Amino acid sequence: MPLDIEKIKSDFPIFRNAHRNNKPLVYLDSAATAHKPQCVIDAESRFYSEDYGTVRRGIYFLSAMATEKYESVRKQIAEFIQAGSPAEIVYTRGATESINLVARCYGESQLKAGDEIILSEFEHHSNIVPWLMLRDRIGVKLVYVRSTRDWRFDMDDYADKLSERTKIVSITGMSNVLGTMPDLKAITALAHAKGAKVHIDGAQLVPHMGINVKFLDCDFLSFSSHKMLGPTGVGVLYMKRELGDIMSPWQGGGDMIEYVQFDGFTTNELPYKFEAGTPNMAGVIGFGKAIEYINSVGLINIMMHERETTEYVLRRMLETEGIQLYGPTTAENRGSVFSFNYKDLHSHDIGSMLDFNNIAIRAGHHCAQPLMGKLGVISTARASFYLYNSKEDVNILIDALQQSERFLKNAVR
Amino acid sequence: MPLDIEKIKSDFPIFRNAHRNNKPLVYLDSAATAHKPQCVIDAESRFYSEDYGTVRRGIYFLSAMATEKYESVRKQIAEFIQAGSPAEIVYTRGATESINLVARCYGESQLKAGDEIILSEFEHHSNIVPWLMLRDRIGVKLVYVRSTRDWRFDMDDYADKLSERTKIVSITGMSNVLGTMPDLKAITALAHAKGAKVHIDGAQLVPHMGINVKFLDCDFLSFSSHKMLGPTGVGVLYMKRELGDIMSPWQGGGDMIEYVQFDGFTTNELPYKFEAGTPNMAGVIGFGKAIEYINSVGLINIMMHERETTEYVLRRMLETEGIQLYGPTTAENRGSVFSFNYKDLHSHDIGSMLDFNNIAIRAGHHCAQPLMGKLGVISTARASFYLYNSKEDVNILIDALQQSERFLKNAVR
Amino acid sequence: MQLDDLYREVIVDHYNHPRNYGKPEKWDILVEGKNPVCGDEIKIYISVKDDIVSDVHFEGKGCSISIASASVMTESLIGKNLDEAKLALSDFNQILRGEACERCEELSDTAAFQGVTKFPVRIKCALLPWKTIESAINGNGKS
Amino acid sequence: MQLDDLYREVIVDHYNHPRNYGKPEKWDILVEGKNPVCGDEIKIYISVKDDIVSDVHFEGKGCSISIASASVMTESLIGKNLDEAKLALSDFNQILRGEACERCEELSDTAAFQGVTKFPVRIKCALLPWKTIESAINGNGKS
Ligand SMILES: Cc1ncc(COP(=O)(O)O)c(C=O)c1O
Ligand SMILES: Cc1ncc(COP(=O)(O)O)c(C=O)c1O
Repeated sequence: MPLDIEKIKSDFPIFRNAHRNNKPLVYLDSAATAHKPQCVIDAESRFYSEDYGTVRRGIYFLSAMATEKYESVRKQIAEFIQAGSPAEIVYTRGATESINLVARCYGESQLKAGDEIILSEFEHHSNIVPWLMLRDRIGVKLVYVRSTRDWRFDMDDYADKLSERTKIVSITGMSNVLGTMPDLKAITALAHAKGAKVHIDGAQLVPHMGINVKFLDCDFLSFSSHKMLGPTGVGVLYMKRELGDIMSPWQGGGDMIEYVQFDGFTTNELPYKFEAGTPNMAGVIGFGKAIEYINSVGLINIMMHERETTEYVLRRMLETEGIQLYGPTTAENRGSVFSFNYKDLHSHDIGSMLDFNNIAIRAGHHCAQPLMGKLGVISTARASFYLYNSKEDVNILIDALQQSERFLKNAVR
Repeated sequence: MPLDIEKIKSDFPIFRNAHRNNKPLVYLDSAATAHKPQCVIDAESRFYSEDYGTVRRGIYFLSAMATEKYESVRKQIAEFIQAGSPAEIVYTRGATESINLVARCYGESQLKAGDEIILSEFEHHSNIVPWLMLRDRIGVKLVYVRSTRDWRFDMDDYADKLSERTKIVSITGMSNVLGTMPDLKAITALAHAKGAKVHIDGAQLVPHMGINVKFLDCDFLSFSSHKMLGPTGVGVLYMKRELGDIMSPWQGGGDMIEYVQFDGFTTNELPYKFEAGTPNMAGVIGFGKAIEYINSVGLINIMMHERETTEYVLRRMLETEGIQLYGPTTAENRGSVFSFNYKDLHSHDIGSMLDFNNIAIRAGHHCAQPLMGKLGVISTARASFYLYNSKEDVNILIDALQQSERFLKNAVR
Repeated sequence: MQLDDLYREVIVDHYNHPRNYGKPEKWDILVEGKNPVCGDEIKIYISVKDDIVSDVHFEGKGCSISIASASVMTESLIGKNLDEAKLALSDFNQILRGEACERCEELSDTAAFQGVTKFPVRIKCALLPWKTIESAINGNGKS
Repeated sequence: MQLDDLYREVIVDHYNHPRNYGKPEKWDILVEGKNPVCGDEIKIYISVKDDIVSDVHFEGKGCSISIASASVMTESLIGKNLDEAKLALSDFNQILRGEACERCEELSDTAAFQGVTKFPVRIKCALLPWKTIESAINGNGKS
C-alpha cells in the first residue's frame, strides 16, 4: 500500500511548526535522527502527567503500573526483532552504548590477546572506537573487510580474512554514509562456521528495514530509539541468552544486583544484570509508542516507499550534472541515504545554502572518518530519507543545489 | 518565604490525575524519583514538536538551535552547583552511570593494587558495586567508615582509616535510607590533606539542598535529573578539569573523538571526551527547565520547608507508639527521608496497606542491603518528602499506618 | 481494586495463625529460598513416606503474603503423592498468572491468592514458598 | 536571518579569488591547523622582517568561510608589527563572539564576518586560520 505522505507528515508536529522564511521544512537528516509523531510525544507527557513512578522497586500503584508499561515495551521490542525472549532485550542509552557494552562485557571476558575482530570499512565511529579501546586494553587485532569498487561489502575479502582466530564479526547493517547493506545472513553463517560471534550495528538498518534476529541467527544487535521515531536516550542491545549469561556485568549499581555485601555482590538475572540505576523510563515508554506507530503504518509499506524514493533519488542524482554520488548506484540492498558532493563546493557551503531554503541535510565526515579517507574526500554532503519524505522533497533538494552554486559562484562575477 | 504547597501541587499534573478510590495521591517516594512540573513536561514536548534536531553535528537551523539549548543547560548546571566551567559538566544517564564513570576512567587509569578507597556504611548499591568491580579488576581495597550509634558519619573512625594509601573517598551527601548528611567539607579537607580525591554521591543531596562544589572543593560529584523534578535518563558527573584531562575515556564512538583512523583515535576535548553517541537531548532540555523551576521556587525556600517537614515527621514518628524509626532523630544535618518499621508488620504489608489509601511509600532494602544488615532488619518502609509535600501528608501517613495494623491483625480475630 | 482482594480472609488467617510453622524433629528434605528484592527467607522441611508427602513444615521471615502462602502450601501438600504435588504446584503457578483454574473450587485456600495477581509486586512474595519447594519435588533438595 | 548574512559580498569575493594563496618560495614560520569536525586543513607560511609581518601565504582545503577568512587574514596581517597582529587577532575573536568592536570600520573586510555569528556551526570555519596562526604570533611555530 503506497504511503499517504501528506497524512503521515501531519502526524509529525515538526512539519507544522518548523517553517522558516515561509518555507516548509524539508528534513533530509533522518540518518542522524528522526522526528517524532504526536503519539510518541504524547505518550511521554501522559506518562509523566498520569502514571509516573519508578520501575521495579515500588510496591505502590504508580510504580506497579510504570513497571508494567516499561516491561511491556521490552516484549514489543522482542517481537519487533523476533527475539526469543524479552530477557534478551537490554535497554541502553543508544546504539553507541550497546556496542560499548558488547566490546566490554563480552570482549573483555571472552577474548584474549591475538584474537581477531572483523569490521568493515563502512563502520561508524561507534562501531570502531569501542573495538580500538578493547584492542588497547587486551591486545586483540582489528581486521577490516574492504569494500568493492562499487562500494559493496566484499564477500571474497571477508572469506579470506575470516579464520579460526576471528572471535567477533561486527558489521553495520546499513552504512550511514553510503547506504550499503551487506548480506548479513551470509556474513553470519560464514562467521559461525568459524566459531566467531556476530554483532550487527543496526542503528541504520532497523529503523528502515526492521530485522529478524531469529532468521539471521546473529548473536548481538544494537540500535537506537531516536533514529526510529522514538525518544532520545534509549537504545537496545539484543543478545542471545546464553551469551548474556557468560558476559561480565556492565555498570554496577541498583537493580543489576541480586545480593550486595560490603565485600562482594552477585548479579541479577537477564536482562537486569546489564541495567544498573534508574533507567530512562519515559523514553522507553515513548519508544513503545514509536514501534506501535511503525507497525501501524506497516514496516513493509515503509520499505516499499523508501525503495521507490531510493530509485528516484538515484535517477535524479545520477542525471544531474555536477553531483558526485558516493556509494552504490543501484537500489538493490541499499538504504535511502546518499552522500554526495556538488561541483567544487565544500559540503559545509552546500549545507548552509540548503539550510537557507529550510532543507536540512548533513555535512561533514558523518562519524566515519576512515571511510572518508577511502572515498578520498575530507567530507561529503548527505541526504537521508524516511517515511515522511516525498518525491517532491527530492526535487526541492536538487533545485536548491543548483541554485546554490549559482549564488556562491556568480554572486561577485 | 514559606512555600504555598497548594500552588506548588497544582504545578504538578500527577496530583490532579492520580486520584484513586476517590483519594488524592500522597506521594512519599521522592527519594526514589520525583514528579515533574508541567513546565518540564512541556519543555520536552515543545522541543520534539518545534525545535528537534541532532546536537553538535548538523549545519542546519534545527540542529544549531538544539545544540544551543542543549549546551545552555550545561551552563545552567555549572551555575547551579558553582562549577568553574561548563566543560566540567558531563551528561550521563544518571548518578549510577556517573559513579561507574569515575570508578572506571579515574580508578582504572590512576589507581593500582593496594590503593585504598574509603566509602561509608550508608552507601547506596550504586556507590558500592562500581568500586567492588574496580577492586575485582585491579585489586584496590575498600574501607568502610562506621556509623556512630546515632546513625551519623563517624568522623573519628574516618580519620583513623584515612591514610597515605587512600586514593579516593566516595561518600554519599545524604543517605537515601536514613537521611544522614555527613560533613562533606570536613571529609574533603581531611582527604585532600592525605592526597586523596573526593567523590560525592549527590543523588539525594543535590535535589534537596543543592551543593557548592567550589566551596566544598570536591573532585567529583554525581547526581540524577529524575530525582530533582527533571526527566528520566539524564544525570550529571561534575569533575575538576585537570582530572578530566588525565582520565581515560568512557565509551567509544561518535563525538568523543577528535580523529579516528582504522588503527587508532584521539579524544575530543572536555566534556565531550566522555560523551559518546547521540545523547538524551530532550531529557537534557527538560532538565534545564527543572533547574529553572527549582530556582524560581528558591532552593533556600525548599530547604526551609523540608527542614520544617523533617521536624514535624520526627515529632510525629517518635511520639507514635509502635513506629520504629531508623536514623538520626534530630533534624540537624538530616534530610527528609525516613526509614521505619511498624509493630511487627512486614514493610511490604505496610506498603500495600498504605497504597490502598493512595499513599506511595517505598518498602524493601532501598538498594542498601549492607546497611540493612547493620540495622539488623531485612527491610524497612521508607517515606521521603519534597517540596510538594505538606504536613497534612504526614498526618495522613500516620493515621493510615495505625489503621493498617488494625486491618491486618484484627480482621480475623 | 480493593485491599480485600489482596488480604482475603483466608490469607489474613493463615498469616496470623500459620500452620505447620517451625522446625520439626526430623525431616527428609530441607530446601531454602530467598527473595532478594525484599530480603525474605524461607526454610522448608519435608518428610516423605512411601512416595507420599507425609509432612511439610516451614520457618522464615516474610510478609503476610509469603507467610500465608507457605502455610497454605504445607496444608495443601501434606498427604499428596509426588504427581499430585506437582499438579498442585502447577495449579498455583496458574492461579498466580491470573489464568482460570478448573480445580480451584477444591483448592479453596489456594484460590484465595487469585487477588494477588492484581498486585504484581506481591506475586513474588506469594510464589517464594512454591518456587522454593519446586526443586525438592523435582528431587534436588539436600537431605 | 538571511543567507547574505553569512555570504557577504566580501566573503564570496575572497572565496572566489583568495589572496596570497599558495606556497611561497621562502618563509620564516610555518603553522598548520585542522578542524576535525569537517576535516578542513590549512597551512600558513609567515615571513617576518624587523619585527614586521612582511608576508603571509596560505594553502589548504576548506569551505568558503574558512578560505575567505584565511584570505582576509593574510591581507590584514601583512605590514603589521607583532603587537598590531595580536590586536587584529583579538579583534577577530571579538567579532566572532558577536561583540561590538570599535575598530571595525577600519577592518572592513574582517567585519564582514560578523554575519557568521548567527550560524554557530560555521564559526569554527571562520576561526580556523586565526586559531592556527595564534601559536606563531605567540612564537611557537616551527620554521
Ligand atoms: C551506523 C551507525 N552506527 C551507530 C550509530 C550510533 O548511534 P547513536 O548515536 O544513537 O548511539 C549511528 C548513528 O549515529 C550510525 O549511523
Ligand atoms: C544515594 C543514592 N545514590 C545513587 C543513586 C542512584 O541514582 P540513579 O538510580 O538515578 O542512577 C540513588 C538513587 O537510587 C541514591 O539514592
